[in-house]
Amino acid sequence: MQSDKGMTIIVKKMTQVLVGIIVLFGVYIITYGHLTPGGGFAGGTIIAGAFILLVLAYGDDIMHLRVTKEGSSKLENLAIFMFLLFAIPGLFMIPSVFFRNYLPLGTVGELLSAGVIPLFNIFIGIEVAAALFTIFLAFVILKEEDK
Amino acid sequence: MKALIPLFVILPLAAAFLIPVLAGKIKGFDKYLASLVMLATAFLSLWLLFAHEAYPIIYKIGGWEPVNGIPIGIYFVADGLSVLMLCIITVVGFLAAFYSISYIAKFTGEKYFYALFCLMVAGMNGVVLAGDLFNLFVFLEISVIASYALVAFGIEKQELEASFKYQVMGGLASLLILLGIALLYWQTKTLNLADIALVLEGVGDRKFMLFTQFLLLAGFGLKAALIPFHAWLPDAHSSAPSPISAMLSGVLIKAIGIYAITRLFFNIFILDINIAWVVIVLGSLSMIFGVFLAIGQWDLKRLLAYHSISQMGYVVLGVGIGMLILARGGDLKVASLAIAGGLFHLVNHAVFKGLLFLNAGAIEYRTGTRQLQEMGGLYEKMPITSATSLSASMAISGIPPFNGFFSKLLIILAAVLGKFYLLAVFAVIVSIITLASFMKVQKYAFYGSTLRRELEKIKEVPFAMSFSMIVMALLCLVLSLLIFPGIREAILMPAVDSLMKMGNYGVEILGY
Amino acid sequence: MTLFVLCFLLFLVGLYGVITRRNIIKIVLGICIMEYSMNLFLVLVGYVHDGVAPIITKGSERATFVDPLPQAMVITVIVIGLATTAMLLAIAIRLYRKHGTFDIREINTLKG
Amino acid sequence: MEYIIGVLLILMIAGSIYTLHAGDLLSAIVSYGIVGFGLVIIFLFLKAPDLAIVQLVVEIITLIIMIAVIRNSSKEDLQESATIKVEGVQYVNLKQLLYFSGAVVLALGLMYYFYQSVSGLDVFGEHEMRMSQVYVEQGAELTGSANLVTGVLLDFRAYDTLGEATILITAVVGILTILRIKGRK
Repeated sequence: MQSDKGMTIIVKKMTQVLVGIIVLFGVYIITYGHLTPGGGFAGGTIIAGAFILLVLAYGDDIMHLRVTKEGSSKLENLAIFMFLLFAIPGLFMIPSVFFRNYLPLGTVGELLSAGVIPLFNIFIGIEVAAALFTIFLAFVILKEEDK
Repeated sequence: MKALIPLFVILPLAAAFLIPVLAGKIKGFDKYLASLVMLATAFLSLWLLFAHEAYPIIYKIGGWEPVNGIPIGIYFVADGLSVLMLCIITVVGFLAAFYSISYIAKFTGEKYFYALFCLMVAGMNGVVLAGDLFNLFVFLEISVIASYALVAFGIEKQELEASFKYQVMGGLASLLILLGIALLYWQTKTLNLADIALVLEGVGDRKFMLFTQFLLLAGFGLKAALIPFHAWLPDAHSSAPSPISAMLSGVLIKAIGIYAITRLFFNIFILDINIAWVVIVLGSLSMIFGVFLAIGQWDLKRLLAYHSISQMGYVVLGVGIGMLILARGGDLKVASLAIAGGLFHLVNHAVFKGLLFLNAGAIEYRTGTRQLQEMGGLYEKMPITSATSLSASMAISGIPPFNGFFSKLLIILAAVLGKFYLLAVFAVIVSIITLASFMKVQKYAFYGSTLRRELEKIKEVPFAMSFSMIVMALLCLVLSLLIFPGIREAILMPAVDSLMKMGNYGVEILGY
Repeated sequence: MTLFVLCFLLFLVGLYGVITRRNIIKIVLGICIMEYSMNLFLVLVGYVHDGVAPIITKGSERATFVDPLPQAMVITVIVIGLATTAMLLAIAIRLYRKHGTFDIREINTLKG
Repeated sequence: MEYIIGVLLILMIAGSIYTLHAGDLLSAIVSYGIVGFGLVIIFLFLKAPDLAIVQLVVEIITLIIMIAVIRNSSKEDLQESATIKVEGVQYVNLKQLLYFSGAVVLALGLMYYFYQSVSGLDVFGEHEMRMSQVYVEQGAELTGSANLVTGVLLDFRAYDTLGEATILITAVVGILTILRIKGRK
């Protein structure tokens, strides 16, 4: 699997080990966003960092990069649309209120608590991860095009 | 009716999120969805304007009731001024979106254009409806970042450089506004605009208020391109695609610059005489220098951009005179006349400046040039464009049947009644120079020398563009009806009253 | 009060950088430094002496908390800073493609 | 604790002055990164762990993008340096010195005016809350989230966060339009 693209073999081996852990840490930061410090923004950025590490370490041909850019741009728009969709149900309830927290709040400190907030956290996390990854890919593709 | 207020932000946002995803699948999806959403919000805002509920309409997002008198959630506040601004944003927005259906066909990346367009309109709607200071800043950032990218839409050398200059100046302005917000939070410990107004009444610290007001005036003045901060406007507005420069000149600098200045300085801060003088000086300087800079221009869109600065000077002058009279506790009738003149001119300028930029776009669409010398005798081949451009030119230079005359009349009348004779003389002189400048435009572009050889084969612009231009030209005429008391009371006066009631904006909203 | 004045000094250093530097990347760095000083200013405003981080754990039900509102504002301002910086860098790299230099003097083709 | 933050802040100011005067762009970006990490440490001192994480990670991503921009472009900076070499002898460039001292004087004046107008406000640390009094006392019960900052971000002011995420979307769509290959057909 020794291709000339990307960095040296040592970096590739380290990336294989680290990427899984980084993504896991990012998912932890997102899902426990309402219990421990962190949340959608921090976790999303960490996951984006993991994907960027993959692209940097292994490098990729331009066609594949373009496809992933389109895919992540669409994923990002869908994630933010879902975030908006979860804010709208409040409108249809009797005292129609935008951004109402309509799910049960549960007990403070447990994982399944704080109503809609964990869902918002997850969608914000996906959206931030896809957004930053798309930005990074846009820069890399522009650089690749000149070669 | 109150439940529909969030739709002003939800509809454009939902459209903006869906366009990049579904644009490839359904042909023409992005074009027609953008115009449809703009039309829907336009109907909504006109219904809100004519339904004429008791202003201000307060919508508590998230349903958070105030806890022992202190508001904890974010509020939508729709009073006379914000509904009037909403109508301008959505109506001019719909006409620009409809215009760009065929105009943007010459550019690549159409789906990005419509997504950014919807985001810009959503941002402006959010700013105008915001009842929370930090929320106003966030939605201001959305519309400004969208306009950065739209200015650089053609990726030519000039457009990139103009967008870079616009982004650096805009970034500085946003940071100044943010510093103002941080200082206000430090003083009043709250972000709700009405709550800030109430807490600031008790604060006697004049030195702090002056420092914060200068910061915010500098930040929002830079967004409204008043004279010392106007350097970015001619480059940005001339290198943007025409429907976007129509939106920028017609609506963006008003919804973000002038609306924020009037909302903060009339309703939130205690009116201060030297701040009012600064506003008047900024307004008259913009008015005078804008038109002198515009005379020497030969690039049509740069000429129109400089005229935007001078016409914005009129609006700021009218509002500034009203502010000074109120600060000095003078005759309320003259103050309301001045503010009515300022806001009326704001509405008119949105329409006729938008129309002028659309005409420039039509000429560029057919002849491919923006230089006045290279045009000539276009009225044979492009009758609709020349007719609408003639009406817009007459409107901007204030010739009676058109709306520009009446609003300038109100401002000059208020200046005379308020004993600012010098300002009234300046206003008249600038209006005459504007007339001269637009005579030059008409002569060179439409009625001048005979049609050049290679322009023989051009024909009128497609339906989408000519329809928007015709509707705007009709608006130029219809809006002059606003001068009559009957109609004026219904539309313009709620906006003027929302500014005139100054301090008790907070009392009305929080109800104590 | 010295911390606030120092933070304002950092703001002025960024402003000095944006106004005087001729290299586009340095102008972008100047704006980012001003963003940093604004983030710091907001958090300094919200600090309470011997306050605890605004997270309710078993021990800290009744502790005096630091103000969570400026912290929520700063998260928003950090992401706004990221968005504006990324846009500025995109324009910078395109300008470099067209002009071959980051120097603002060569790029100033527009008059007025 | 206030002194530690003061020292860190002075180091950050020194770092940012070096950033603006560095000869090589890469060292400018690296020293900008150091200023950012200094900010992360100050956030931890000011009891803002949420911000420390977000600032740290966003800082790293910004550095990656900046270095991606710098890597295949000019590294040197054509700025007039403060000293001119005339036949090998260092003379101080008077015009540059004039600008610099003018800037310092203006900065001192602005800071004095800032200090004057802000001296009446709450001192660092004595911050009696008004709007966030409710967030702190009833935040957990009303929103159910233990992390009050997330509670404020996603429930009390969730509309702000919608605006926030839209800003990131606008930036991404803006960058995709700016970085596309051809503008006009």
